[in-house]
Amino acid sequence: MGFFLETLLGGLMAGMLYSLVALGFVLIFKASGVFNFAQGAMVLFAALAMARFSEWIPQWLGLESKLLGNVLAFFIAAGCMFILAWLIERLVLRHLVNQEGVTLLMATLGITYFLDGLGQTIFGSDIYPIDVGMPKDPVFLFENVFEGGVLVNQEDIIAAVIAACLVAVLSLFFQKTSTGRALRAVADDHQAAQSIGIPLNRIWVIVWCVAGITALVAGIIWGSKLGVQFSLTTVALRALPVIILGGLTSVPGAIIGGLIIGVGEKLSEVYLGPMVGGGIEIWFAYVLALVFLLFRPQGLFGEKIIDRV
Amino acid sequence: MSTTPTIVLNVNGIEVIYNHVILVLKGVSLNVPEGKIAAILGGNGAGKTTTLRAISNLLKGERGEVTKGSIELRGERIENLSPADLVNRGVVQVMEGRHCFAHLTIEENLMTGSYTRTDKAEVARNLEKVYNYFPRLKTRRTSQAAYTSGGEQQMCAIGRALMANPSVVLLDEPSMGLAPQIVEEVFEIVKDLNTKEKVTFLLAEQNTNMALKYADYGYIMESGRIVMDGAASDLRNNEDVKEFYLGMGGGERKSFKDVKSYKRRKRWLA
Amino acid sequence: MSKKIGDVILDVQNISLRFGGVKALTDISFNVKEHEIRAIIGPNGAGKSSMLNCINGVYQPQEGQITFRGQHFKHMNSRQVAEMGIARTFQNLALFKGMSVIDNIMTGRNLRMKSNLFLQALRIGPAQKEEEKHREFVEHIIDFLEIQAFRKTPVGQLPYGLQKRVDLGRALAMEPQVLLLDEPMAGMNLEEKQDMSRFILDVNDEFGTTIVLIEHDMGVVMDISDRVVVLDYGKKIGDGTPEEVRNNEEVISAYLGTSH
Amino acid sequence: QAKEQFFPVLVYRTGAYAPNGVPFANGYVDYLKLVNARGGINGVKVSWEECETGYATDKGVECYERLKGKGATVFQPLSTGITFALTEKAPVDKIPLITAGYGRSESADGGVFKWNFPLAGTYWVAGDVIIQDIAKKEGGAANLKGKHIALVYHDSPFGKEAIPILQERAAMHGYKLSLLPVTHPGVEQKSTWLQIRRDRPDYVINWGWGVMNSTLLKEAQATGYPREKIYGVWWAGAEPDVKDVGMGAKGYNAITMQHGTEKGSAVVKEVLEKLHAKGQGTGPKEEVGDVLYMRGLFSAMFAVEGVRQAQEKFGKGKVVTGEQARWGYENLNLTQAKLDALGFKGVLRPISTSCQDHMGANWARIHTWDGTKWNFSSDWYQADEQIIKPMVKAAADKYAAEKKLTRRAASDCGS
Amino acid sequence: MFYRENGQFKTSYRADQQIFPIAQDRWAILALIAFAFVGVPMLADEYLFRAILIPFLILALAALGVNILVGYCGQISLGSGAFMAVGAYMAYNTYIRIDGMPLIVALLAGGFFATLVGMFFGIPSLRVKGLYLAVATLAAQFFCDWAFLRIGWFTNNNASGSVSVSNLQVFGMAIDTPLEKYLFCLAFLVVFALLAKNLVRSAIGREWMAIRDMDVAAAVIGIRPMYAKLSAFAVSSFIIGVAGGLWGFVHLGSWEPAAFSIDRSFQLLFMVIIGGMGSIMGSFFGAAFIVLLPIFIERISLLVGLSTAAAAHMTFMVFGALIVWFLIVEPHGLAKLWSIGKQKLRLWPFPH
Ligand SMILES: Nc1ncnc2c1ncn2[C@@H]1O[C@H](COP(=O)(O)OP(=O)(O)OP(=O)(O)O)[C@@H](O)[C@H]1O
Ligand SMILES: Nc1ncnc2c1ncn2[C@@H]1O[C@H](COP(=O)(O)OP(=O)(O)OP(=O)(O)O)[C@@H](O)[C@H]1O
Ligand SMILES: [Mg+2]
Ligand SMILES: [Mg+2]
Repeated sequence: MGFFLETLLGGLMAGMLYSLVALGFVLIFKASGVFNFAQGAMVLFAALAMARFSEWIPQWLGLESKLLGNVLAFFIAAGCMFILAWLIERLVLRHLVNQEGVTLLMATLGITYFLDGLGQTIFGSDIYPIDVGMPKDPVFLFENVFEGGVLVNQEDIIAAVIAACLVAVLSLFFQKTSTGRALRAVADDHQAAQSIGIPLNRIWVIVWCVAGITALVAGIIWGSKLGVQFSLTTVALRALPVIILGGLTSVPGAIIGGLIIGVGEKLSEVYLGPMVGGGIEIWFAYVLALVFLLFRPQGLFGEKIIDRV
Repeated sequence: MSTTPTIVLNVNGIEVIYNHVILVLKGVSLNVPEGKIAAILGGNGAGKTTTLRAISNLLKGERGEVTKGSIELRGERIENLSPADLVNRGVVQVMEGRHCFAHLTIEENLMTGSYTRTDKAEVARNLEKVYNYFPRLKTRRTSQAAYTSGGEQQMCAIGRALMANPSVVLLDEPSMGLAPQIVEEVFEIVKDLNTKEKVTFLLAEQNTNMALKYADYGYIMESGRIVMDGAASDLRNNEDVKEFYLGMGGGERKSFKDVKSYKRRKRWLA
Repeated sequence: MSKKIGDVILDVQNISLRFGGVKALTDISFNVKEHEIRAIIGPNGAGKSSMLNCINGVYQPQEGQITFRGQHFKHMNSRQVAEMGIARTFQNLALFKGMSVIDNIMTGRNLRMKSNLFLQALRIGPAQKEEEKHREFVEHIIDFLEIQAFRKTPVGQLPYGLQKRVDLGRALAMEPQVLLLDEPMAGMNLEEKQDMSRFILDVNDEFGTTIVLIEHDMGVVMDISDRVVVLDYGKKIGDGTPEEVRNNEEVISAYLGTSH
Repeated sequence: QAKEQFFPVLVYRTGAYAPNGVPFANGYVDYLKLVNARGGINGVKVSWEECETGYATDKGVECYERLKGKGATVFQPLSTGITFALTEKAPVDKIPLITAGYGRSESADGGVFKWNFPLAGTYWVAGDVIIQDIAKKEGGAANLKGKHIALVYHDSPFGKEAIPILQERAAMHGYKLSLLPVTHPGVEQKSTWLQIRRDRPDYVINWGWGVMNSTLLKEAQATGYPREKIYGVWWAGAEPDVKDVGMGAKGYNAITMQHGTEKGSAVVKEVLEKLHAKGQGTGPKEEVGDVLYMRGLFSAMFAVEGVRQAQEKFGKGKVVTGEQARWGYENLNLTQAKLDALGFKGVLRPISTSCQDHMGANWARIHTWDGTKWNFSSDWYQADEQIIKPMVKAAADKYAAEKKLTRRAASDCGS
Repeated sequence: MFYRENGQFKTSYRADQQIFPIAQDRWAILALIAFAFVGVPMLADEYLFRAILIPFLILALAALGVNILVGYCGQISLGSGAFMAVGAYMAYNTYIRIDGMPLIVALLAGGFFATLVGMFFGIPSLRVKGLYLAVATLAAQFFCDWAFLRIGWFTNNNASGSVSVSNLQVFGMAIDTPLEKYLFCLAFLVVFALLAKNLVRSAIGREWMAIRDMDVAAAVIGIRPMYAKLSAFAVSSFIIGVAGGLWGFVHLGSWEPAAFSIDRSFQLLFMVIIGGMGSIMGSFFGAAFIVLLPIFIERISLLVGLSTAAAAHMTFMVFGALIVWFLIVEPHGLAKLWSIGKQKLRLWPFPH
């Protein structure tokens, strides 16, 4: 029982982290109809920037304070993400207005390659730590109830809280503001949105920038857990079942989807895995998402797929 | 009206090529005077839509480009402005084929039209005005645009453009798919806005009858060229126009039943 | 008019269709006789397109049934409908944008093509012959609709009016007994409408195809149709010859206005 | 122009495995530079060209094809996947493969794998020695009975290589072995560690590569599993694996391929002096002598020494072909004296190969991370030939049967 | 001037239905094929064969398969790598488990099993669409990766989970040298390209395209979405499966599941989109682009004196940038660019 609870908790925490990455996908898709495969690369790029600047800045400025170094690095990394967003709009999206989804998707794959190369060129391809003072050691709850207690990581809890806040803010933004409405309009029809004066260019910069900062937050959390290294891009693959399960267009869906996937894959790996030799969690997550899709093709909270003649 | 009105829109000899190879407009020039209604008429594929797209700068998304000529709005060259800039300058296009935002409700669709405006109260008033023009929209305000009928979507598209409080409206086939009395209403609305709020209109229309009835000036287009232009009243009385576009050759309206099995083709261009 | 109108071929009985709270159709009944041109008119959002969608199985009405050639159906299934010989065109152009005109129209023949995947892959013998045979038929339609010049153009690049013609061609290629046309003349000028009318009349005359037509141009409707159904807010408010409908008070106030 | 002995160098300096690929490549190239600085192989200068594989098999094959045309002496793919693919190609092209410490364990059997040289150790050696050390800690192999060992492995042929030997030993000693695969690249280990939390195995063996290793240690820390009870394979026991975990990895053990961090060794001093001091070194100076750097360094040394050996037979001071070099690798005889002369005193033990034995040595030690550096924590171990030999032979025979190969005749050995 | 269809009148529909209705095209393609079979063998060296031409041919074949599904039927799939893997592993099992199994039959059997798996994973496409489907197909990818690693039967219980084949023979002739391998793959490619072309210009091809362009309308004219989609999955995964078999048997000789990882799926999708969706020719362009370009960029970067790492990073960046650039220039891929080029040529020297 204690172990079940622990697995459940572990799943929820992992799920929250997936959600954070999924959020970036959803934001961009919702606001521009682009399925941004570069999200993983953006997480890596942002995390690399954060890791390296937090190392370099104290060196350059001769700072003693780690906190100050981290804060400065955060802002510089955020600045990098802004510049990146701006460049992507300028050089890529602007020229692909009104193109089909797959074309846009491929363009983001192109961006992925580019970022992978660029990130490693500027920041190196070693493993770099991000130390924002997250507590690393475990705490044990209910030690008197279950044998061995229930283990939780403070780090995970902090991450989950941050993710939850981010989501709350972003969903409010999308549902309640006129910019949010405009973003949804853009996703539906680029041209029509242009025709009524929605400035696609500015909107895209904003959205990619927000997604970039989400990526930065995700990158910091993941990076502080795992270290920043090229493999961070693969967390994107973990987030994909989350978004299709939650629905490509739903911010809360990213969270609920994340939790379901997180819990589902941990439970499956821990309880079913040993029967078939283990290592099933990744495909199990996808199959889980797929099964949900069979009942709701638009995901749990996604906008209904419209087909009408 | 003896003083010559100022020209808002001046299109000067533009050529448009799609996909780098398909030459569609072959030197089109037209003028739209301030506060007037101008109509572009012409058959399928004549290039009406393309002309409007060229003006509102929506060609890029269709992989088309203006290769020659110039377009001026109140004396300012606008070829390099973004569509959003144009809306800020008061030029709004109602696109052919409706293009409502499928996932947004009718009301949200209309509200996106007011994206460029800041005064909330005024926007609310404007929304009421649109609902007044199209009561049908009000009853469907909460349904997603994709699930409304063709005509409702057309109304929504027109209404949405009006929400931007434009000074120049480019209307592409506003009457398409609308019931007869709605068509009339739409043209009445156009006239109304034109006279009361001095909104300038450039419309592309197939419904020549209606268009010439409400427009001040008409351009007739064929295969990418303007082949005839003149005051609407003149065009209405032109024999050729009468025959080809108004169906009144020989003074009388022919029944659609009798067109059977014979075919005429007379064109200004071979 | 020497046309002989036959028995009832399609009978729509008490159809009701709802989408959530929206009542698109309420208790609609009407019939279509063989060889006739039957128009459906009504204001925007009256439920005309929905009616066609019910007939050819895109929508499933909650109530009512449809009888086609004596067979009763509660729900139709698109494929079944197509096999029985009902074809249609669409209001919002549902062409296959990436395909050429010929290919679009050829899809209309697909139901009649029998050779299997392997023969098609090898393209030998029967498969080749079949392809040619149908191609010939399609060429007739292309000639008939006068779109020879655009044979190989992807339809997405054609102007709106021609796309409507291709849409018609695709439906014709099915050699249907009943042809459902949803606003075939929207977005056309007079001359083109005349052409279109001519096509419709020819089809009706030469192939004996029964036609159900939705159209907002009263001139066309009144001129070419034999009988007219009028819908308003999902209800039937009139049914009869053009003459009768034209003089029906309710129809005038709901739809026609005074000027017609 | 004097002809040069050409060494292709397959590297991965980018991608998921770059943190480990880079120091290895630096060491490898530095050694080749050193050889030239020392005057070549009996006067024959060496030349080399790097080709980036990104740890991807098809890229590796492309590199192989590209470089083999330039007169390649020997390939060292540093990737199990590429090794598998090249194992099929090398015999055709008559180019030997050195896979020091990786690749197929059964390729130690020179009777079947004529062109493969898993010099100085295979995975079965590594697995065997780890169990020996555990047994020692437990006070003898008999005490292993009823113990529980978990193998956390990279879910790929590389990771799975460990399974047979551990199972073999499990059958002998009666410990329970559980297998916990981790999917590439290894950043997701939460459920693995949940299982470890539940089962509380006595030991965890880490068969990882790249980022999987540091992730594993972080997860161990997060679950509070004692690092002292974790053993890594020699690809999981270098600085990049533990550096950013720091104190969190204190106590973690890893098997060494004979050497550890060897900053004090003669060869490292020579590299620093002859190359880095002149600005000709590869990579950062601080990393010279690190574990993977040393691995690269001695891998290159093997490649070179095989050529030197071949020259004995085919002509001193001449460039040898791949085929001739193969003979050299098959007849390596690196005595302690030779090794010491090359600067590997205290780093390596003697290695001598033969027609049947393409491995040449099966010694290993354990080193332990103290939070800042690796320290040796055990004596030398030798893998148990009694166990491994039959396994190698059986596996090699199976391979031969599948490929319809016949074992090399004794007469073939001399060639 | 010389590239005109003027004066070439078709007197029968058969003539008009040819794959290349324009005579110049016909000659050009025949010459190209002849060159591939005769000229290339005389010119190419071993590196070209083994590192470039053979991978190109096999990947072009796989891309062809993907194009049928993605380009013609509009079902975006990221599971192609998995179908290749199924083809390779099942061909392997057929080959070693049945004595005297001919190579070609084994490869086709691999294709057959890929078809079964492909159709199974195609079932969701009846309900799930677009990007949702794309992501869902990754389930196939990860599942197959896992299955081939975990289930011993597939690898003939090989401890390490990798398999290998050798001594390939066709009709008693050894397929050993690069040249023989090249010709073997080329023959496969030519035959499959022809068959595929036939399919896409037949009724079934039109059904696929109809489903792609507008599935509701397709249903109304009597096309069964289930049949069309599943047949596309079947044909596509058959071809991909055969390509997978070739990749394992002919190109690698020995492989592990990582050879057919998700990266391969992306790579194939790339080829199709860069090459041109819904174009057989496009698959070839795409494969050439994706196979050659990185090698080319890397070579250039090395030539200008970049270090290996810098060159690799540069390759990534330039490659990524080029992809984006091509998409901007022509979202419909190289094949479209090619046809625009031809159109211009036809008009030359009198544009418009
Ligand atoms: N995106 C495009 N790509 C290629 N050609 C196009 C494109 N859009 C339009 N065309 C071509 O340009 C010509 C003019 O088209 P346009 O849509 O401007 O005509 P139109 O006058 O608006 O016709 P309609 O009354 O049918 O709407 C047509 O021949 C059409 O085939
Ligand atoms: N799939 C659907 N979901 C929800 N509502 C629908 C759906 N289809 C149609 N409706 C609603 O049903 C009503 C009738 O629509 P329909 O398209 O049949 O109208 P119509 O008579 O064809 O009008 P128009 O002349 O404008 O095309 C409309 O109010 C429309 O919003
Ligand atoms: Mg138009
Ligand atoms: Mg309708």
